[in-house]
Amino acid sequence: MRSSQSLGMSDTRTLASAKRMLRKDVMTCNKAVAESVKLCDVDVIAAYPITPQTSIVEYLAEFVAKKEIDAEYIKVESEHSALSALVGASPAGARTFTATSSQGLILMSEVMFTASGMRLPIVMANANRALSAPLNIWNDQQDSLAVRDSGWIQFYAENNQEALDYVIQCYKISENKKVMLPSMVNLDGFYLTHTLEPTEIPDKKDVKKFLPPYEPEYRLDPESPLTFGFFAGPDSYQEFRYEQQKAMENAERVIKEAAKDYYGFTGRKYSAIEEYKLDKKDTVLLTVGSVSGTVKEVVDKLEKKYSVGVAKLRMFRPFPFEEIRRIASRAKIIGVIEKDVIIGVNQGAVATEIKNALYGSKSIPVLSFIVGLGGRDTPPSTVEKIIKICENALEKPEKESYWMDLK
Amino acid sequence: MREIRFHGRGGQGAVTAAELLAVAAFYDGKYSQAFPFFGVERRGAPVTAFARIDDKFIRIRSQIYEPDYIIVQDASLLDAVNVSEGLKQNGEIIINTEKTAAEIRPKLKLKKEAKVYTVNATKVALDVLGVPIVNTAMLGALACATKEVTLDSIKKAIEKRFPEKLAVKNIKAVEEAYRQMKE
Amino acid sequence: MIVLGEKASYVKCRWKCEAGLSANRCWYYRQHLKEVSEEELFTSGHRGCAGCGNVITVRLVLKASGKNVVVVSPTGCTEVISTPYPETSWEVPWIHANFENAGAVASGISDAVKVLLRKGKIKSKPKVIAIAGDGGTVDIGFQSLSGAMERGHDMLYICVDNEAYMNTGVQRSGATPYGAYTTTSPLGQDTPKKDMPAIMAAHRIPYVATATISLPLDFIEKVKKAISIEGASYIHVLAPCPTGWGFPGEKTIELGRLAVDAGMWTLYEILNGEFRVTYKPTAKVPVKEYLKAQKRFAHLSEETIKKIQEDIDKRWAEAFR
Amino acid sequence: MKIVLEPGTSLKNKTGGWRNFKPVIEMKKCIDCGNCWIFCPESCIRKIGNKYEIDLDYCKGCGICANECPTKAIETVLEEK
Repeated sequence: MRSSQSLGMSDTRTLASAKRMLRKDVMTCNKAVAESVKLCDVDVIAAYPITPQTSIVEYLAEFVAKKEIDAEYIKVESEHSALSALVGASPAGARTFTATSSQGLILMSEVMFTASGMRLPIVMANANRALSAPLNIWNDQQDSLAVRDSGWIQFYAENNQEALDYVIQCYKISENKKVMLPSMVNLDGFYLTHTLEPTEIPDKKDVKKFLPPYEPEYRLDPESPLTFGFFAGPDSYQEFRYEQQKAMENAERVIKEAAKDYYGFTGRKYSAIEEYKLDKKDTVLLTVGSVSGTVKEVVDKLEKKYSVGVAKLRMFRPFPFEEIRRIASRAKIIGVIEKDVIIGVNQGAVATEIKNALYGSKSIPVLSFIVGLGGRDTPPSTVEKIIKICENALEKPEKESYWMDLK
Repeated sequence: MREIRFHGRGGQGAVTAAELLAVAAFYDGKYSQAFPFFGVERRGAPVTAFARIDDKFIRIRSQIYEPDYIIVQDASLLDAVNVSEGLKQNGEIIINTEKTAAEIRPKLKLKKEAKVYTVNATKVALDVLGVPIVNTAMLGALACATKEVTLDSIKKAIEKRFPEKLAVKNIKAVEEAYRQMKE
Repeated sequence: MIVLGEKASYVKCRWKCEAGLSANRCWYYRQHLKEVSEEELFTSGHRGCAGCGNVITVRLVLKASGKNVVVVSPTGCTEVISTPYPETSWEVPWIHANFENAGAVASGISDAVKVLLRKGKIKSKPKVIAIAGDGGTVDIGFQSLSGAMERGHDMLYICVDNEAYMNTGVQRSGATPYGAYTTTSPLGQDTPKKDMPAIMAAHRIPYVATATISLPLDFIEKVKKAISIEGASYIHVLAPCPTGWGFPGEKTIELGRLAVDAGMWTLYEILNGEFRVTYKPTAKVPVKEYLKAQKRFAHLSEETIKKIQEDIDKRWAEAFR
Repeated sequence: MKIVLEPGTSLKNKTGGWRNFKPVIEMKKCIDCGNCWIFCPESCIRKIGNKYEIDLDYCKGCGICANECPTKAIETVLEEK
């Protein structure tokens, strides 16, 4: 049985599509992201092109030029300025969007902390791509995981539909007065950004109802001349960070509420973790992003042979500690499949976070499988190997981390 | 699920062909997926693109290693790339060449169940489009050889993708290649 | 209002009073100063040094602009002294983000205002003014400023030039003049001051000007002019820093005047490509007088001073042809 | 904690305590030119009619006003401590 969350399910679609005509089309993820921005009544877009994000900004430029989006599109001279422009536009009262990837994200990273610290509900799409050096334009998730501590909400999409749906939900979440944190939607470079597949575009009216116009609590307004981005000394800085942490905790609840509302008009259900064939399984393969689909296929193929299911991590910030503990409580081993590595730790960032979540609760082995760095393909055969390693480790894990397909 | 791999050279529209195929399959009421494998190479270098067609949503995201169908947009690639690598036992390979299938087969290291089709798509393209861009013609050949997509849906996909004048010509190329394959 | 343009009385006024000839003898100067807004949009209680030239700059800018503005400041003295939580000295909307992005932040505000007005989400249109130090302008903020100017957002960028990184304790910047001591140019700056207004003019924006706080009417007039112009404009204002330059706080205004009179700093504007000197000193003061008034030049040899004077003579001849 | 600051709140910070010297205006010498007012970095010289008043709560005693006064109407004297 397939999960009700996964796309393409007739049972989930009938609910919504029976009621109204939904627009469905075949498109790349970059197009889907641009379409979602169009639905969100964005006021200011500032972006700089970078492979594999570029077609997002090309589509947006076209939409703005054709007046399909009534927004100002600032063609900035760098990613740093892209986010900086939004750090100006957002407190001026604008709903804002940017998109980037890899080096661009890292160049932005200074301003990412600023945007979160100033509590600006900026939304960004990041086309996950490896970091230099060596220079590489292909997919992995080292870029977004490197900015995991910047105070941004982070979602990871498995497919084009999820990317589109997340962008819309992100505005709802970020602009919630209890949250007021920026958020980013991560889409795997090429594996999603350049992949055409059927994607449903929600009805504009529904989105408008779901996402009312942005009404900031404070605005850069001569009528009420407030100071933004002030200087805070040792006697107050720590409190501002604490409030960001609280806001991130609030986000967990707000994310659930947004998902519920979103389900109401799309029939697509979102949760922090998508569970796929997890019931009474020894091995949990924990996945992030587009590789999840491949893993599910392999699990389908091998389900008679192995006791294995999939937990797809949809959001990394806030981190769903409770859900991880619940999943772990029913499993015997967790294999984390992720496209990044913390150099010096020899594990992925997600694996270390899972261990963090399990500290003090049920202790089961957590294995870190490092795959797909710099765009190396993760074929079903690699997933099969991972399942076998996990199965063997049920007795006694040999080691904690595995660099898969290392030449 | 059907998996299709396209081999071309940069600038010949292999990625567009994969995308058009996915769109056409969608118009046929199926689920589909198309994605490129981009190198840093520019115009002229060998390029690979992939497409998948299925009755349910396609979740797998890896490259295609064991295709059901292979499209070779340029026979000169045979010397540079092992185009038939991984082709399923009874898979089909469609090659743009003046030669006959029998003539070209020895160059391909194929299992004996595999089928080879040839079409002179370059000639079709030159006749109809005036330029040697064969991607749409090869789709016509694919539609004829495999019956995985309908000709109508390919035409619809082309109409959506190209400006009218160009669409008309490309549809002609598709039809012409389809007709030639039939013969 | 100060009358812009070529009115004889006004020209006479500027040529005499602002040269530092006694204000009590010039009726025009007093009249014009009376026309300057009394409203204080930058309040007392800030943490600037006694005699701070930056703060005088901010006050003059806000007196020229009035309330209907949004001010952006990058990291620097101005930001740090004016907004330590939970207090602020600003009576206008103000925002700080980072050190190097005032140009970009201002672009974002400017375009947000544009689109929100168009969509009817806001009613009035404030002018966006960036007030940045020389480090945040000629060095680390150069790229974002260049991008903003090139894109031509409706904004005014003001560089408050005190010729070094004063916020971190006097390190050299691209705006530090030749010969000046800073903690990172201990033997004296060995390169000429970056000609930032000329670089800005090369962006072909409608308005570029230089100014100094020591000639407030000239400065205020330029700010007003820049604000009235739709599009990107740039004003580079010399603001002496008693702490960084090494002179007593009461001499801040005097030093700015000396810089102009000695030809270290020329006041001009470039309006739609047309260059115009806005102020010619009545008498040329030897540069030595300017240099010797500051500790940062105390180490200069007679030979170096001569070299600086020669350089000035050349520029003077060009400027006041 | 609010993420914005209310305007003009630095008035709470009375910087007069920074001062070693304080300015004293000799009113009969004042010609109402406005120099002291326009140049004051503390925004603490106010016009009262055609006279000027220095708010010593904020004056840091920099002495610019005295230095720029064309009639030497302002004198700086040692602050009594």
